[in-house]
Amino acid sequence: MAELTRADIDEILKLVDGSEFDELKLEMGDLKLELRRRGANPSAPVAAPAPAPAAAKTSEPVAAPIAPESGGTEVPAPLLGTFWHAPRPGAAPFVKPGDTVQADTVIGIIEVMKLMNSVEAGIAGTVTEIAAPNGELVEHGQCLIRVRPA
Amino acid sequence: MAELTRADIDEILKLVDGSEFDELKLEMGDLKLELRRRGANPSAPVAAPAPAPAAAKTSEPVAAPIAPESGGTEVPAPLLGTFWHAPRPGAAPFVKPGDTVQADTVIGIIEVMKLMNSVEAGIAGTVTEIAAPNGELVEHGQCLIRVRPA
Amino acid sequence: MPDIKRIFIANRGEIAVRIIRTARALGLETVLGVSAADTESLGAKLATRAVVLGPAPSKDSYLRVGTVIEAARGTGCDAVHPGYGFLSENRDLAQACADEGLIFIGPSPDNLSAVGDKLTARSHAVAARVPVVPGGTVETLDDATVLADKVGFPLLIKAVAGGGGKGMKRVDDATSLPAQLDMAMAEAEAAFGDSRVYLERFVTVGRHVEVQILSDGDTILHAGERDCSVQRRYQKVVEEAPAPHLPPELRRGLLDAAVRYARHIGYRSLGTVEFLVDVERSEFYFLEMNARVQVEHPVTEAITGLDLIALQIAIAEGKPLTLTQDDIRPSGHAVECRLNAEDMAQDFRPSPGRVTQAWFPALPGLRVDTHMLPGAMIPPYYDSMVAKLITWGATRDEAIARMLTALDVCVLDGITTNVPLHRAILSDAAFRKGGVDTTYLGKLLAGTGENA
Amino acid sequence: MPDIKRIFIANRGEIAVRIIRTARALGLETVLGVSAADTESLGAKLATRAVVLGPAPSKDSYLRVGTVIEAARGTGCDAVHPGYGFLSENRDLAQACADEGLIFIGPSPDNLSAVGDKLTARSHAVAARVPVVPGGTVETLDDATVLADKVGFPLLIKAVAGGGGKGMKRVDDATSLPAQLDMAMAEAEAAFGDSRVYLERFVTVGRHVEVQILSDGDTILHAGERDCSVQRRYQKVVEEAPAPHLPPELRRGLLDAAVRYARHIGYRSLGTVEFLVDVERSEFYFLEMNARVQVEHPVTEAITGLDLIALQIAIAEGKPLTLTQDDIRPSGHAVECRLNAEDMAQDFRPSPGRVTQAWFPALPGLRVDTHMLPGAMIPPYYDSMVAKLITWGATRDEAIARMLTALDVCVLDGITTNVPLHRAILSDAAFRKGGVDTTYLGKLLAGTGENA
Repeated sequence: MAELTRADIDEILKLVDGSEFDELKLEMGDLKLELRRRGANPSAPVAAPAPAPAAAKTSEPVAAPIAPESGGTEVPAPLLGTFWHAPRPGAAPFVKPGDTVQADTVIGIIEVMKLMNSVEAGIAGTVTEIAAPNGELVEHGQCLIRVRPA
Repeated sequence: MAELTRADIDEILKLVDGSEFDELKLEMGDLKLELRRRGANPSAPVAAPAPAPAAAKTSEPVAAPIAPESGGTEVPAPLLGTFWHAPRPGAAPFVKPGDTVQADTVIGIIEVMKLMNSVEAGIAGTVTEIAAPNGELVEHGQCLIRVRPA
Repeated sequence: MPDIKRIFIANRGEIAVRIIRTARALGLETVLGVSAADTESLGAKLATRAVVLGPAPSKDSYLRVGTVIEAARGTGCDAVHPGYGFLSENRDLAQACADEGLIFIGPSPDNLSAVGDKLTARSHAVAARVPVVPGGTVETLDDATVLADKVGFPLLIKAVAGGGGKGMKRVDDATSLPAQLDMAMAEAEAAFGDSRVYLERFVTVGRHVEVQILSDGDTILHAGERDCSVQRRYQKVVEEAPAPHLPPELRRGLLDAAVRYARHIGYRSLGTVEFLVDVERSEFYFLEMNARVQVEHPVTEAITGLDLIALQIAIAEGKPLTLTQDDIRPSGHAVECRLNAEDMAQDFRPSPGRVTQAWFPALPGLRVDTHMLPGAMIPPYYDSMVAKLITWGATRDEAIARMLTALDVCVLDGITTNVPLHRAILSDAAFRKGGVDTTYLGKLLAGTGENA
Repeated sequence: MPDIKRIFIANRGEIAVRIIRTARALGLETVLGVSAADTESLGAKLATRAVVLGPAPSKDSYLRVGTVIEAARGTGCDAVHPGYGFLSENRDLAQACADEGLIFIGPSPDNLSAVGDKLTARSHAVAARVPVVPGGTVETLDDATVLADKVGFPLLIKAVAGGGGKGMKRVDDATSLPAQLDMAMAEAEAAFGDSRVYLERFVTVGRHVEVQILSDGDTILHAGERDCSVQRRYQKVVEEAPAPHLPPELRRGLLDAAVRYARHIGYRSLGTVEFLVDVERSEFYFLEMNARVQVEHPVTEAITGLDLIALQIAIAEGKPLTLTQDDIRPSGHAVECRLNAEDMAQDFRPSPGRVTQAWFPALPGLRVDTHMLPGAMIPPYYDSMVAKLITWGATRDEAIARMLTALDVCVLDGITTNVPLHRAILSDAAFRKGGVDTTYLGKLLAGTGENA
């Protein structure tokens, strides 16, 4: 099965950005990519009556690709478990919004059956949001925090 | 199963961008690609009543949305029945490729239970192809002939 | 007649899929004629081929006899199955098939004429000594008194020249007969210039019970009865077989009468004779004969093990029935719930739309006839029935319990359905007792049911 | 133990959907743990909630005990159903559930230990007086001659210290015993420095017959036997219940032995005791016990009317069985065909991909357990089984005929499946006669079947 890399997606983003399109949907095998230009109306569900034409705001720059509404790249949970913001109860959290992180900065811990797995940011930038609550289950791939790339 | 590479997608994007199309939907095996030009209306709902097909009366040039590969606009069968190219066996056909037609030019007959229904082109232009064979069943909406609009 | 090889199906929805199921089992090809709104339907995908008859409205597609014939011939079909509704009892289609050398999978044009008109059908019943609702024309009070004595009270007085219930009067006892008769005759005279009136027995507590008939023209068999008394505005909602608590002699009478009727008109195909059962008098009256497969045929299949569509096809091919009446041994009990895309909260308004999830898993004793799949579109042009759930049980209680489980387990999302109505009926004490009459569902909905 | 309210399902595919079906019928919530490749699966859509355990490979998702426990606790589940395969017989999962206060819907860790290891399981059989394949260790020709007399010919000689068939010799008669024994002992000495060998009866014609056990720890019942002799490379392909042409006293012996075995190890849950039936000697030997629900459990459900998953859940809740052995009265015959996404023409290579059409309509006596719907993706990471068709009939012939119809009628497009293999088996005279042995399918595929 063909696999698109992150770099490919960046490339596609740039290309679409320079084009006149408002929306892109791409599915390849179990990969699914949907892009919608900021301000563009989401496309209507197939059976819905046609909505009014999208009030395209023309030349605005494209926001970050995934979850643009929060203004940051998602750092996904590398495994399922309980997410901890701090190394131990009562301690200061590893990171908070506004903090600068490097790719190897530890941003939290995921506990699986008493085993503590530290999670690194994987990207350099500024933390915009702590998305997953402290002490609760996170699924594999779930967004933990969001980072605006440096 | 057909596989699109990234380069293919780039190519398609460029191609479509330079074209007059507002929307592109592509499905190949498990790959699905949808593009919609900024400001364009999403396509009509699937189950909506069929739009009045051939009776494009006004002066707006009809785009060639369907079957552009054949170089002509489809003239669809207004009803199901047996399609006849000529008024009677042995007679000259109503139209042949290269002929010029007006919207009210009769292009063939559809017979339903001995009732002969004449079919008009509905569009002015040059006949590029007789798509439906003589004396065979055509379904409602099936392409009868193709016309390059004048 | 030669064996059928390719059937043209002039229908849509679940019954098209149902016919395709048996055709595939018999190794027959199918061509489905669809409207432009149904090109993506399950039936269109399952049939060997689908052809577009015309635009979405039925009158421009499913109801066009000429188009159906043209499509059947043009696709090389040798037979036409009309399903139910649409053209299924249309004499012109049957006749056109005969004229064009196509096998009509249904009765002859003559059979259709015999049962197509209410009055003709009734006169055949009288001739076949099948009971009809007692009544007659009267011109004087003396006539009326004599007849009322035979008919009994309550009774209805209708203008002979009238129709549509105009000037209809209910008379509950002999005392009020003279005054009501006077009034009715005066009204009839004023309204129609014809004072003659018709007296008819009024059935206070009636059940809808119908008998499944199978006939090859010589051998005429019944496959037991069905009870379809749970109706809303004359639309059947829940059906079952056998009819609960039917006195044995009444059942025997019904079954015999249905066979007698079919024999009298020389019926040859699958058909159903419908009766009104007068519960208080323990009598029954002929209503009509349906010369086609019924929506509710699966409850009969569930208790008899027959494939009624396969038998209907075999009869149409001219094959004699190889069954005898003794071979048909109903066992257990079956219930059918018609799932409609309609919104009970909005006065049962149809709720067309796109189905997001449809899951009908294997449950013991459950059969589901449906054209629903995830992504299926329910167009607004046609009947709102989206699925039939049929459960079988060794007892009626078991069949009902299984249906309640099925309603909980199955999933049909994206549209509003009448599943809550079915839960309410199946949980209601009066229904569970069995033998409700045709006013039952109206009362339940109005909140005046036994258990409301 | 308290009643279960929310079950964590640690599995995928059709069995996840099967468990959800019964959970919905019981009014229980479900949480399905899925890999990243299964987030769009039918089970993920039907469960009350789905959580992603990890990436597609099983070892990173479905096989992680800690992750499953964490996910079950984090989603508020009170029980874990392990299905079959994956972690279903994993002692660590059962133990972790016990430690974390989760109900494991399966047997105790001790039960799993008792049957998890082949040698331990066999020693329990011997202790419970359940027959095992006759044999023993010999050190001299005299020993061997005495033992061979008891074991009979043909027999196998294996090195005690060996394994994996190394140095295995088949001996067909007493004459060749001395020479073969000499050779085997010399080889064993040379290979392992230990000349001791093991003599074991060689079963020329063997059938795989297994017994369904239900136990609440006190009441131990069987739900009849299943015949799973139609195998390809030790993978079951077609199963049925009951086992055809099994001599009554042999069947009784099997059923009793299975119950005896379960009682001996104090088994409590659903389980299956597998036997090898030596057709020529009309004897049977213990093979192993599976401490979980089997893929082929529906054939038992079809002939008994039981819901084995519901019983398994009730036992796990600590409820005593309300059934007695007399309440379980198998009737008729059931056959199961495992439909796999595999290409017979390419040596049964798995053929993952996207399903374009999936239609399994209601047919008399047919049950389909599947997670297939139009658009379903079959990922390449897991088992290739996509559906189980189960047919019931009053007789074995009827069940087989119904299966052949089902194979013709049902539609599963977009992927290559082993449907042609099932047609071939069900149409084959030897299979239809009934009672084939475990070499049957290999011979059929090699074209040396009775009818090839």
